[in-house]
Amino acid sequence: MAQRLVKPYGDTLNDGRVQLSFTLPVALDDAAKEGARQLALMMGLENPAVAHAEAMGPDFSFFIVYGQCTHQLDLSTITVSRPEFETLDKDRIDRLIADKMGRKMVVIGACIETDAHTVGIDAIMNMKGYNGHKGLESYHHMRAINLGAQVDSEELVTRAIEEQADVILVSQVVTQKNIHLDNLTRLADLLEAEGLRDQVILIVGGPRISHELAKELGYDAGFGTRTYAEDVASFAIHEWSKRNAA
Amino acid sequence: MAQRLVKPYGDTLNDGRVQLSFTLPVALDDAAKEGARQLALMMGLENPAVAHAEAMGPDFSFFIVYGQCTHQLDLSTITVSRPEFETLDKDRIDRLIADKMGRKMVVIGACIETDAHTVGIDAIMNMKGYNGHKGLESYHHMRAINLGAQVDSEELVTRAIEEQADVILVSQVVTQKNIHLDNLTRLADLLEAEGLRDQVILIVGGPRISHELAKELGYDAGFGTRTYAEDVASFAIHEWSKRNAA
Amino acid sequence: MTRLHLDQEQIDRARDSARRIARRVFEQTKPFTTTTVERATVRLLGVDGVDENMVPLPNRLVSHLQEHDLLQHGAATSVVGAMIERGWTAQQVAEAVAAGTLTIGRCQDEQDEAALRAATTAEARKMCDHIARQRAHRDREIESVGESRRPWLYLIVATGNIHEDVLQARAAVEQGADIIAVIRSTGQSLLDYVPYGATSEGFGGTYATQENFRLMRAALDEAGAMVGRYIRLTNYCSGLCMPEIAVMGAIERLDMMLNDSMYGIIFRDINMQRTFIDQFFSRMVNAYAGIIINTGEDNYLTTADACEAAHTVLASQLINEQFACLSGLKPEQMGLGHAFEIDPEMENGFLWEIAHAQLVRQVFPDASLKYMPPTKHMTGNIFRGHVQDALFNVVSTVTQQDIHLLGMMTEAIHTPFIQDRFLAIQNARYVFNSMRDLHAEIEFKRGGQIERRAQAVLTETEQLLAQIEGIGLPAAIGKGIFADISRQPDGGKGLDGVIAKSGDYFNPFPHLMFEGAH
Amino acid sequence: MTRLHLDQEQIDRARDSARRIARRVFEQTKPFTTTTVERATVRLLGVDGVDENMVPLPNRLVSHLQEHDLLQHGAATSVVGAMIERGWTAQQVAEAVAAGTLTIGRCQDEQDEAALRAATTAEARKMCDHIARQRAHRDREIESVGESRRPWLYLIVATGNIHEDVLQARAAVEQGADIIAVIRSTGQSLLDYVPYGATSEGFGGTYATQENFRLMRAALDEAGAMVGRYIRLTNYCSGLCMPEIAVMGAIERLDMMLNDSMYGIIFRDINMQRTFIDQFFSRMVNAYAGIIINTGEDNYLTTADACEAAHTVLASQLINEQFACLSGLKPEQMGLGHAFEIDPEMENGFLWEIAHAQLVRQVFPDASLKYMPPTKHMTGNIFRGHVQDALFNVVSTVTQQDIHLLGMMTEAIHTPFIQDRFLAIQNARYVFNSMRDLHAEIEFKRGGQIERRAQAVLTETEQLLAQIEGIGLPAAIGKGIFADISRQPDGGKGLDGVIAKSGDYFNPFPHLMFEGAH
Ligand code: B12
Ligand code: B12
Ligand SMILES: Cc1ncc(COP(=O)(O)O)c(C=O)c1O
Ligand SMILES: Cc1ncc(COP(=O)(O)O)c(C=O)c1O
Repeated sequence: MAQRLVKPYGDTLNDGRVQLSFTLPVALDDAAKEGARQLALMMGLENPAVAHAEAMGPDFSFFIVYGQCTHQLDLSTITVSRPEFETLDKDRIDRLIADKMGRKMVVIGACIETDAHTVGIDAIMNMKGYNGHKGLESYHHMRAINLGAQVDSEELVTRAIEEQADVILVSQVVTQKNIHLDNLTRLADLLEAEGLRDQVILIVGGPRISHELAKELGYDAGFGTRTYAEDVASFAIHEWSKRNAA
Repeated sequence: MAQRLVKPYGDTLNDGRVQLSFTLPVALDDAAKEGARQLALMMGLENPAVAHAEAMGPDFSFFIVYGQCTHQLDLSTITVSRPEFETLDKDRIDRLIADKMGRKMVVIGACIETDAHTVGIDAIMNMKGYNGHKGLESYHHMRAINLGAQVDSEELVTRAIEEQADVILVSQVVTQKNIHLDNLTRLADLLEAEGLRDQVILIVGGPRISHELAKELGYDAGFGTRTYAEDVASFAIHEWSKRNAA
Repeated sequence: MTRLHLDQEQIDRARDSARRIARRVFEQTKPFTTTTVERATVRLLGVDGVDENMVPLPNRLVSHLQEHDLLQHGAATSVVGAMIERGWTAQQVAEAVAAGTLTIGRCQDEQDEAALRAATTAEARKMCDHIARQRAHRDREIESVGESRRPWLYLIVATGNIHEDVLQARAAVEQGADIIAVIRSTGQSLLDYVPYGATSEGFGGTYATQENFRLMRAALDEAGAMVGRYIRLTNYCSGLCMPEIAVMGAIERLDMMLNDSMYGIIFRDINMQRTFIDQFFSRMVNAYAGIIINTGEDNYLTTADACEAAHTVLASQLINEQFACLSGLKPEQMGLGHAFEIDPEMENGFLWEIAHAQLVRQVFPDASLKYMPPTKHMTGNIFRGHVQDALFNVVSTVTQQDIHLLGMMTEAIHTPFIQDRFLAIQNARYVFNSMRDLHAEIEFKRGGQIERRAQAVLTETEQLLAQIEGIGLPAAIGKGIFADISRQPDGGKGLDGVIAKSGDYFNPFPHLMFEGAH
Repeated sequence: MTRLHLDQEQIDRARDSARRIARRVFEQTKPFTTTTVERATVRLLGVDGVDENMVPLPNRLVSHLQEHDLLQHGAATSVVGAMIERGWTAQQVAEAVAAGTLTIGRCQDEQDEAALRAATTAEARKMCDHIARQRAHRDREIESVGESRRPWLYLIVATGNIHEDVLQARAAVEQGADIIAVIRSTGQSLLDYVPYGATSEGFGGTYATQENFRLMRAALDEAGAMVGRYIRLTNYCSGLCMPEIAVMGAIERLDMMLNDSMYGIIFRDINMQRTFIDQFFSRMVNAYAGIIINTGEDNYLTTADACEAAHTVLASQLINEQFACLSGLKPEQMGLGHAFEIDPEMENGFLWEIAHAQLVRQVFPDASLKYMPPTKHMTGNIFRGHVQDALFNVVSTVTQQDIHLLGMMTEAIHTPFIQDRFLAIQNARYVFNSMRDLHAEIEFKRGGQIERRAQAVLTETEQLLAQIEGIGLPAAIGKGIFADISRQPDGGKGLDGVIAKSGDYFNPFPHLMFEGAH
């Protein structure tokens, strides 16, 4: 495949212009300013210029730097992993479920552990949906059970067993100190332990979630911002069909 | 001297947080997004996250990235070159000139070549001054001649000879395509050619001028933003005394 | 002066509904106390500390009383009884109970009971005096050190580590903050005890502990003295330990508390009976300590739409105001919350924000309004976000808000970095200074879009309150009227901590802290 | 509606002073022409191209006439005479002159002279018809493709390379620009000739050449068709070749021209007699071509203080307006310039910006006001700068400006990057949309600070104009009344290009382009 070399662009091809801002935990003086410049050099920025340097109290200084990035990308070498499936519309999904499963698909979702950010999972599951995209509750051939905020992994698993869930949806929004990684791993391990992992389609979502990350954590798919119910539903039935084809 | 290791600071010491923004001259798609992330990696940012990606028409995309800088500075190793002199107040400068020179110091200034940004040089030279710091014109023991905008280097040199200038002040504000470097080199060479270089104190200033740069270009000093007349005057008389001490 | 023409009688009618709504809830809660109210009570008597498993002694002590079927009489008399019996301090009693070396019994005799109540009241008065001194101290400080003009700049720190928080708070003060809020660790609100000591790991915030309060208070007093402004300290008087946190804050001279009569119910699924009882006691303590409470209506707009739900904000504020009155809070102690959360894509959205903010200003002329920045519609585009925050700043100064939470351009990304805060302050100060007197210079067109919008919201509010009054607040919450979230009277966490008072239940503090004690 | 109470009679008095000031200058310039006016004239007759040394043929031709002492009669007749003599086109005549194969002489005979003038006028009419067709074409385009509502978003491109400029202009249009200005290379204004062909290296901007005009025009027509808005193209009709650039712009259907009666004198030290003559001819061409001119009062505030010098801006606008009338420009073709340049640190600075902008709006109700963003007080702090630009956007929509230059957060750092422009548009569109009808919703307090400020500036303006009328405009400029910069009548560049007309001087274009020809 042909190379596609690109560099950042300011006002001329390959001028490499980038903008940078950061704080240094030191008082502002000429040395700190020069330090900010050298930091940009270390990052591989040519002719860095400290456009702004300002003291933030006696112990911190703020810098805005512009420079010319020497690094170059080859876009042709970049591969992005995304769940392979095509997003269908509500009706087609409903029909597919009817055909393939011959029963309602059971989807159970929650915002697990300490996370109380339900708007995201609600946007996917609740009748109302999001930006005019109706939620899973509105699908005739789905049973969507939304457990809401701060649900312990244990509880989620228990309910999943009770309801014989086909799909588990987990939302993680708070990522401070990577708490979401701990939470998600915890849930995955629990499912393993219960010998349930292979029986459910395990999906995670949130503004900082990528499919890549989800895979690493042993989930079947990950969805980020601007996801809609039909995306998740399409993936779910696609994945189910794949598994139950064999 | 003891090491002073510092890293950028977000909300915890050494977390290395920096903010980045840049444009890539390609259409926005997942590959471009991933490319933006990898570019940050190349710069030495750990766990880079593309916080924002937006299409700017079909041919360009804009990115905002946060990441954790792995590079570390040792501030103790940083040396900043600055013109060594202490800034005195107007009266002390006037008295110094009277004592040391026994005559008025002649200062001639201009915004050379195509540059028409006179506000800076005016701020230094004109009576009115800047931010309440009176300009060189107001010094009793100085003859300040401000030639203003877009003065050819030749003309400046001729006038300098006529007026028997002790100091030449040059302002360069436009730096596009490094035009200021060409202009400043041109002037320096001209003075050399005229055998005048050692007889005058040659000073350059402008928002993008550093003392370091000035030195490289063969100037005696360079001044950047927030310079006032007294800084320049103090340096000038200090330098003059040094030269005429021997 | 910017004023909208509103129907004062309509405002009065809405307020009267709210008064009756709150009163009815209050009457229903009177026969009950809660474990955390009793723990707060023993804290007020001087019990603190933890056992070897880090379980707080107030929890050990109150559980002990519960096991021995004493709690329904009120913890205070039992504890003071034991104190007198042995000549111990409340702390010693608690330690003995925790050590298992003491089992508290109940005094039977009628007239002892009267004496015991007197003694209990005397004991209780000690802490009341301390809190009164703290309050007086605050007033003196503000007198001598001074304070900024409003809107006050309110900044949060949320590193999770109190020592890091202190560093950042200091920097924030130097940068211009008037109020520092230490954001609380995710999920603390669901703990049925208050962690102990200085803490260095929390998620999305730092644990609210009495030691953390003390450390931050000291740092802010110091920083405030340096910059010549009294710096107000804020924390979260919410969750399952609302009353205890109120007590800790009162003791350590916090100045503000996020303290809402319904937030926990709606956003943390805490049982509503529990919350209504706890919020009364905690607000009584806040009132006595001279603390300004902050209510949480702004949160409604994070789940509901800012235009469709505008009237639910005003209705809730009126209810919060009436609950506050029942606890003895003065108008200037009421930091009623609202927010700038209209979709930035909406044509004339700015006009509507003005209408909403000005409406609230005029309905609560004496309250210390808390105005929250855009959050829900903030995106990863920090540059656009910085402009959204600028327009928020404009509305705040034009409509003369009091407590101004600074908007962070990185709202959609992370808890604030030090530079985010710095730039946010710069943004607000520039706007406030450049528009200093604008509020006095412009008038809104009579019968214009802004005025009509405000009147419409007021009308919807009156109707909503009438509806709530009809079915009662619990049922209304059950219908998901606020924030589109529905909660049931017997649902949610903490119901097990609700205890029916026995006929002889006694608690000295309402009488001491609140004249109008019911 | 936002309206300030101003004394209309005071406005009329100021305008009358300005009329007399302009008329007096005009009378003094009548007896003169300039080399560039004559070069513009031969360009209008169809002369273009350069010789082997890249010297433009119009320069070669006009120098030739000057050498042979013919220029004072007007270049047109001599050239057309030669054309008739040989049956050549003007271009062929110019080429022959450049090649040295032709020496132009002068026809003596009286009546030939009359016939020659007739023939010259006939020749001249051809280009006038072309320009008229271009103008009609523009009107049709706007009809069919449509245009945005005001304030129009005005963006600059300044890469120095026309091909890069085209790329960036396209992107800018896709991002929402309504007007594209190709910033001119530093110092072109001091060249006494117009460079030729497509150019790829300029400093701080791109050379203004007819080919560059053509390339950008084509690109914008295409882009405009795609986005469904007619995109206006702007360049700089200023400097030593003002009239020639006007001609080039008219031929290539530019829509706007920076074209000021005094900018060159003050900021480029171009001789004032030269400038006054050139600006008349160039404005006449602009008027005929239906081009909107942009004046440069905003520049005053880059050297003078925005508060102290506010009245000099209004005075200069009134003078520019009167010069424009003398050249036949209609009010809607007058893009009078002003700017948002008050120090952001100033308390209530925003109120003053409103006062200044609203004052200009009301003094020139029909003009297409050009409102410039903050530049001088922009710093390397791009975040703060982005907020300064946001407040500028607010003032622009509240006071209903017409031509809105977008403020760049990187103003203090570099000529705009593509992302700077993108974010600037986003900023303006958000503010405009969110405040769409605000201008109709608020009123300024009668007798308030804003109104009083506007009245004060108006009064100072009237006084200043009276003073200028007393001493005459040249003397006033000599005193450094505008931008604190002083210029003398015989100083500055280009005086050598000023030529006294002989009694029989003839130029066909004033008669053709401007009915009210003097
Ligand atoms: C609303 C909100 C709240 C509300 C939540 C109300 C509720 N019931 O959800 C309230 C006020 C309660 C709140 C509280 C807190 N919040 Co909050 N909050 C936000 C805010 C403003 C918006 C989040 C939101 O609703 N986005 C809209 C939804 C639709 O977007 P989304 O979540 O990304 O969901 C979409 C996709 O991600 C995806 N998706 C999401 N989940 C799932 C799941 C599946 C299975 C799938 C397929 C897809 C999917 O689909 C959705 C639709 O497209 C953000 C800031 C911001 N602007 O993002 C901060 C934010 C998320 N909160 C934050 C914090 C720290 C808190 C607190 C911890 C602060 C504190 N200590 O008080 C508390 C505690 C809450 C808790 N215990 O978790 C931080 C998180 C920082 C971080 N990265 O760790 C943020 C970023 C703000 C900040 N900058 O500090 N918060
Ligand atoms: C005012 C201004 C103008 C005015 C100038 C009026 C005048 N008579 O000076 C006008 C409108 C004419 C103008 C025109 C142009 N400008 Co201009 N202009 C500016 C602006 C807004 C402010 C500059 C200023 O006055 N700063 C205030 C002074 C006091 O600060 P200062 O110059 O830094 O000076 C201080 C120090 O640097 C130092 N100093 C400066 N000189 C010297 C000399 C000595 C000896 C010493 C000791 C110290 C010293 O002391 C001073 C006081 O502390 C800047 C943007 C900005 N905000 O910086 C753009 C800016 C400088 N202009 C710019 C450009 C490109 C132009 C044009 C070329 C654009 C065009 N093609 O039309 C033209 C052409 C001008 C030309 N031929 O040079 C660019 C330069 C980009 C670059 N880095 O190359 C800028 C940065 C704007 C931008 N982002 O595009 N401009
Ligand atoms: C009134 C109120 N209480 C409490 C909180 C914090 O709640 P928690 O500590 O449960 O996260 C908020 C958060 O915004 C609030 O607005
Ligand atoms: C009216 C006017 N003419 C011309 C220019 C540009 O001048 P020059 O091309 O000489 O740089 C400007 C720059 O701002 C201007 O405002």
